[in-house]
Amino acid sequence: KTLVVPTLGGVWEQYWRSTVAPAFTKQSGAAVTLDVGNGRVWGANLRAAGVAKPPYSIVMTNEVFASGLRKEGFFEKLDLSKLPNYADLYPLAKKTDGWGAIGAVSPIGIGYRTDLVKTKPKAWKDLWENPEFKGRIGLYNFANSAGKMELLLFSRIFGKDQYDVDAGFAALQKLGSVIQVDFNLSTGLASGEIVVAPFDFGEIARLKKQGLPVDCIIPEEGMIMFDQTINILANAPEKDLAYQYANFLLSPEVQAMMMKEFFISPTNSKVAVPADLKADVPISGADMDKILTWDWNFVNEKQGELAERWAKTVK
Amino acid sequence: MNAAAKKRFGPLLLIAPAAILLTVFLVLPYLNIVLMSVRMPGQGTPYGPGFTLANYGKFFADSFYIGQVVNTLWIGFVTTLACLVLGYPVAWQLARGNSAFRAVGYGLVLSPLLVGIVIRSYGWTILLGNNGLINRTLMGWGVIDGPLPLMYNALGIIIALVHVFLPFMILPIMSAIQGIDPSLEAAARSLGASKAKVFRRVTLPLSLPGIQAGCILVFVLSLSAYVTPSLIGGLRVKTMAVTVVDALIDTFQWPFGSAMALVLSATGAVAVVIFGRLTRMKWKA
Amino acid sequence: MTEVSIEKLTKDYGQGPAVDGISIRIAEGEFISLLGPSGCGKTTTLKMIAGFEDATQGAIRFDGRDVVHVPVEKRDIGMVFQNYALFPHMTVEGNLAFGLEMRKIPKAEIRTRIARVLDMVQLAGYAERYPRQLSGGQQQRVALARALVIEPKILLLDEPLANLDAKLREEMRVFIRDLQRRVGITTVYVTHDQAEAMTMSDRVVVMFGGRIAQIGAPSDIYERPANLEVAEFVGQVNIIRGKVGNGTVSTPFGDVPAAGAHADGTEITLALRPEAVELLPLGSGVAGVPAKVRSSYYSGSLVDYRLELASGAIVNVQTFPRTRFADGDEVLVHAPADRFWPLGISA
Amino acid sequence: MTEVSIEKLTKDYGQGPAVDGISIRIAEGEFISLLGPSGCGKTTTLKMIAGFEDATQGAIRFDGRDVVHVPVEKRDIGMVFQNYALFPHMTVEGNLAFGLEMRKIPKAEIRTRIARVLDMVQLAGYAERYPRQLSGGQQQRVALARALVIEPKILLLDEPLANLDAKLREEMRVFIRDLQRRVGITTVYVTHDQAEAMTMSDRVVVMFGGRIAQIGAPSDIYERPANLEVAEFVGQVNIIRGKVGNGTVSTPFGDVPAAGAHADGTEITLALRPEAVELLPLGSGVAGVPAKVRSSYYSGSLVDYRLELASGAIVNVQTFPRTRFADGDEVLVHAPADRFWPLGISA
Amino acid sequence: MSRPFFTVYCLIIYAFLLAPILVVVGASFNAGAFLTFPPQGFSFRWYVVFFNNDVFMRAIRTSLWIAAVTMVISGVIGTMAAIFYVQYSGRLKEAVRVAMLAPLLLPEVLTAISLLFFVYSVGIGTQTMVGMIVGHVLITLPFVFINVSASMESYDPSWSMAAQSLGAGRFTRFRRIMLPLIKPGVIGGCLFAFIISFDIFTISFMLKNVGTSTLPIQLFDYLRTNFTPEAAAVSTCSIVLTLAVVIVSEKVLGLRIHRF
Ligand SMILES: Nc1ncnc2c1ncn2[C@@H]1O[C@H](COP(=O)(O)OP(=O)(O)OP(=O)(O)O)[C@@H](O)[C@H]1O
Ligand SMILES: Nc1ncnc2c1ncn2[C@@H]1O[C@H](COP(=O)(O)OP(=O)(O)OP(=O)(O)O)[C@@H](O)[C@H]1O
Ligand SMILES: [Mg+2]
Ligand SMILES: [Mg+2]
Repeated sequence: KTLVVPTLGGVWEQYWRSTVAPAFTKQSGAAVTLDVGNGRVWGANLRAAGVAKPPYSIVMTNEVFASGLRKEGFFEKLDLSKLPNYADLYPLAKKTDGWGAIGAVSPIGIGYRTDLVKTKPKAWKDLWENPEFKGRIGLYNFANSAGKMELLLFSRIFGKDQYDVDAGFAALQKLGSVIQVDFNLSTGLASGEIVVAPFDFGEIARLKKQGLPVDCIIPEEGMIMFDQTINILANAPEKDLAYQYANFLLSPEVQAMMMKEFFISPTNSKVAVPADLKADVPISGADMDKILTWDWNFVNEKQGELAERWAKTVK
Repeated sequence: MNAAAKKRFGPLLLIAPAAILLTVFLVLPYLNIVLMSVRMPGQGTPYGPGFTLANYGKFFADSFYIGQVVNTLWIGFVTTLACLVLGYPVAWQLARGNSAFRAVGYGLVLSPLLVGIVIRSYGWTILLGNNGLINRTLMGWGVIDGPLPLMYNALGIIIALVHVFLPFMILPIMSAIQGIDPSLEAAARSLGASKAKVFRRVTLPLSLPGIQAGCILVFVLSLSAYVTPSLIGGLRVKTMAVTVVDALIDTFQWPFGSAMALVLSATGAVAVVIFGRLTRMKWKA
Repeated sequence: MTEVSIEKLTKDYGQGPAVDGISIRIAEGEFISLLGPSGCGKTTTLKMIAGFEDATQGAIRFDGRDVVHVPVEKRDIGMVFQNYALFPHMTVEGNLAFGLEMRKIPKAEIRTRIARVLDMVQLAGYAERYPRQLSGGQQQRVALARALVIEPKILLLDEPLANLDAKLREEMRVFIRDLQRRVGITTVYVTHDQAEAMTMSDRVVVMFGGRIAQIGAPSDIYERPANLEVAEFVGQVNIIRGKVGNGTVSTPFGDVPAAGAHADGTEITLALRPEAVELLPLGSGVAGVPAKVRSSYYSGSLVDYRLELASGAIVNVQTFPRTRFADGDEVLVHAPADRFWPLGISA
Repeated sequence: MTEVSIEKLTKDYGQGPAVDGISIRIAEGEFISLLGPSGCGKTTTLKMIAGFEDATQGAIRFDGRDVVHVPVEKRDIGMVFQNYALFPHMTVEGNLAFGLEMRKIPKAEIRTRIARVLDMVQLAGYAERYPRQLSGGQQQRVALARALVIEPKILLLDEPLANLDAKLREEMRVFIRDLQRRVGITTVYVTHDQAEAMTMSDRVVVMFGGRIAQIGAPSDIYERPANLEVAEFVGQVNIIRGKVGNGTVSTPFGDVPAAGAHADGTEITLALRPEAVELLPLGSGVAGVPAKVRSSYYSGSLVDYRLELASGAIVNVQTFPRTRFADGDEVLVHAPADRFWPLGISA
Repeated sequence: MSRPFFTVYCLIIYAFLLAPILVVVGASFNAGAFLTFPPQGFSFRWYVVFFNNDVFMRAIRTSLWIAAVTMVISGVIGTMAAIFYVQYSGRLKEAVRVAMLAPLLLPEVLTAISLLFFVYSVGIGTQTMVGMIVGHVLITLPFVFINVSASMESYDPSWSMAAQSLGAGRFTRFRRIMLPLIKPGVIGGCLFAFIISFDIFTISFMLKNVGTSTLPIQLFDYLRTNFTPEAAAVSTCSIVLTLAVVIVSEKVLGLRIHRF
């Protein structure tokens, strides 16, 4: 029996190939085929294949993508009996009503160049208020899930709530020119083109380890996050294996492994962050509840309109 | 097949594989897309029920999008022109220059293509960024006070596009120049034409097939380029291709994205046809 | 209007010299023909004069001035290329206008000059055609017209009439010669056709293997060829052997006065052109040597006979076909003594 | 070994017919020449026979079989192209070997055949050269050798000797003719050179403006041309006017028997070839008409005189330069009565 | 243009072509752990890392294989189409050209999406490489077509005629006469096809079969999260590899022809 396991490429695939997959094979006896991709590709593939004959059994991707696919009927409500580890998850990881389980969290705060910035930021508002940042702010674009969160976050900060996007766009307008990136803000940060930007803690930790003078803060208004939601396909070709694998990913052992490798915040409450990792994984346990979450249905439904406004506003 | 049919249809066999390939794997799949472009926009789904022309209407009614078309065409035009002006001499040198250098020159010309787009953009950032090598050097020399805006604007996009598209201009022109009988240039000189005149009146027009090929290729590629504009342009400069990609895979508006894509492609096709007409070689059969 | 002088000109393409130390002095307005077998270096010489090929050695002077560093386009030459080299992207008119435009001739005059020259080369209706739409001979005429229409100081013509029929050729010759005389163009004319070289030129240069074998007036070349090679090249020759005796040479055609002093009994060879021999019917009462017709070639205005003399020697004779003889006929041949010329002592 | 028959063949490139309804039947092993002025459709006809151009109308049959649908490469032809069309990326040897390789001739034989043919075209040392390293005439010989070496069934030669000198030309003619006879190749030979057409061909086809003016044996064409145009094209002609009286025509040369019945007093024109006229010194005792030399052209083996008769008529005469006359000399001319041929009633 | 001026002009353009690449090459020898320029010290460590990274090596093998297959298919189909276009297309010329360029005129993403739907609807899905290779062929075809047709324009049809008169059939004529004479265009087109196929991202990303991955995909994902000089080392290696291929083909095939 073979399970197709979707994974990100590069270091992720490397790690999955060398460590995660063999461990799962050892535990389950099933072979693993790694399929490199991301939410966009898996989404496209699933839609092209149709609900009835999906090429995958399990998909782990950002909640933004997952919620859309869920609505189209690709996923099933998790059969918790086959997923014992679900019970140990933090509440943040269970926010989807049992339709998905968040397997990994990368909290996003504000990353900045310690050498190029005199006054270090404390809050998101500093992006507007610190003149040092002018023209050197990096933002994810709207295509990226973090970009969508930026909009919702700013709407919340400058307006009533996440739905008050007029306020959000007004704020973006006021921000002046920013350097937008579809992915990888690190390049800009490394070359000094960008001095401040939303950054997940894991990435800042990596950059720091590579010797770049950067740091990251937890903004006063709250954090956002990259999440990895595990979903099981309703018509999965290998449903049992998929559950087995999902349970495996959520197990404390694997969560700890991923934490060490990628500095993610583990979602299984049985994993404790050791002291030597505290600096790189600053958010864990109860702190995770402070991460802001969003009504993705709102975004998915208004996607076109919001994207267009973003394009017209952010320069 | 009998002899008569063979003679008549023989040439068609040459185009048959391409025709079949394009029909089966481009035309047929795109029927879906054409259909998609007249679907209702979806609410959190790829498309809604029912059909509409509103996707096109929305595009043509909004100066934001029309402006992007103009912008895209303009960038394509400038890039093509720059590639031609920069590439022609190199093509000439590769075609006619001494042989020792040729293989190396050929390799150098191809080299921009050998570096993946992301890495290449990184290279440009190092050079052109506000904090980049050029600006730092110039500021260091005191030539300028603040950084020159070389990146995150149309200029940066054009520089990067010209760089990577130059090979597509140079190679066809090089083959065309190789096909020119040097005795034609000799004849022109015997009639009193200076080197410059020989170039303008004989070499240049006879290399037109190469110029045409190169320009069309570069122009079309510039229109559909999206990684370079988004990386080098910092998404500040809006081009059609970027917007189309956004709409299609990032924000998931398939009907509107398809409509835009089809308009973009049609624009490109029209531009190619017009260019072909303008540069038609009457002396060819 | 330019004197061209060539001194010890040599060109080596790498496989031995194609042109080997030739020197010619061409006077202003002179019409010189280069005559020689295929591959003897005619085109190469023209190309060096034009400036397309650098000489390996030697000098070219126009009016005494070395032109090594004068670019082709400043030399004011007109050239017809052996392969025409018409501009494929220009119509006939465009091809002809090119040189005139380079000389900044006003538009209106260009038009009239083109019309005139097209008339001369009999291509009046073809101005709008592209070269690929023309026949070989038509292309050649365009190439000729293109070189002539600019009325250059020096004209270099490389077999400009090779693809034309006799009638047109004749007319073109007259046209070229008239223009050349009228404008006083110094002309170097390459041809493989002796008759053409003879009729058109002031002087003929005969080349073999990259060297000059003889320079001289057309009649000199034909009648006093410098050696057998030249003689055979510019026409046909019979080689006649004879024995010296008493200051005359006895040949199968009778006695011929011996030029130069040879000891009696020396075997020497004489040359005799086929058209110098008269062919008469047997018994026509003229003093002649009997011979038998072996074979004959008819070429319209002329007949070539191969005859066998009583001695077994073979003689070629060319006559007008006024009276025809059949193979095997017995005839009389007569050759005036003054038409023989000596070639040397037989080996 | 193939009979080629052409029926009502027409080709129109779009500017009026280039070939206009010609029909020729070429027997097996026959040697036919196409003769005609530049642009008359010779090359076009060859290309249609070869199969490179589709006829606008008409049919071509090989041994009675319509070949419209037989591709060129199956027709077993050998062709010399007017522009040579040598393969620029192959050496001389490569060019010559190509056709033999297509015929799957063994390597060793290919080598000997190439060596033999290179010898024949006098390019023995040139096997390794590329076409661009050859002179014009050398290229032409390679083109000729390439077509001949395969010994095809049908040979189509488009001015294959245009760039060669007389001597080489002569040798090439013999070579072509020998091979053609030996192998029995049906041959169509395009030339602008009448003499060549006359000496080589079994029959000559004279074309004008895409149509056939006359087909016939060489001597027919020359001596009994179908009309003045043909007569003028295949040689020179003097037009002589005369008045009919008593069954004879009185001309400046004396009375000539009138062919056909004309009313007395009718003015008719006669034709006379320049080489048919004899030129004699004044007072040589032969019955002749006095004339004055106006001008003369010397072309080595021949001299052309322009004479003025007492009547003021101009006559062209061609003679061997055995005796030369200077401009202004008084001479006698004599033309045998049987050398005139009638052209028609004067307008 | 005078000679020295012309030479300098060309050198400047070569410098322009090379500039960003030199930056990358320089960065690849970085001793530091971060992709910076100017590099901090010199070392080969990232090359060692790269050669020991089986994910990259595996992806490179896949990419090379796909590029080779794509090049052959595109090379053949595109060359045939170019011959048709120049010699036989007549009044359809403009239409044929636009059709052949269509894969470039249409956005790659959209082509990828439409092909993805297509392969699933005909039941191939992404179980095999067919979809991805078809996509690569579509994208690279115009490059071959354009290059070959540019050099076809100066091909004298009388060369083919001569070959034909000597008894050469279609294929022989092509192989022995036309191909050698349009070589610069064919080689150029095939090189483009190979290099571009090696670099295609979107199509590969969408259409790759389950379980494989190409170098651009790996690089892309790698750079999302990791910014070590290893990526520069990968690029440097592919430059060196291609340059070697080009120089060898010049020696073996000759990139230029001597017609005149
Ligand atoms: N491709 C073409 N398009 C249009 N007209 C053409 C074309 N080829 C030839 N012609 C015309 O057709 C006529 C016959 O051409 P062809 O080449 O058969 O002449 P030819 O008898 O071989 O002449 P030449 O002795 O000059 O080679 C000419 O008037 C020529 O201009
Ligand atoms: N580019 C070249 N490379 C090598 N040899 C050459 C080159 N061009 C000419 N030759 C050789 O130089 C010699 C002279 O050539 P040239 O073209 O001057 O002859 P030509 O007298 O014009 O002959 P033809 O009457 O055949 O045109 C020939 O033997 C030829 O093979
Ligand atoms: Mg020559
Ligand atoms: Mg012809």
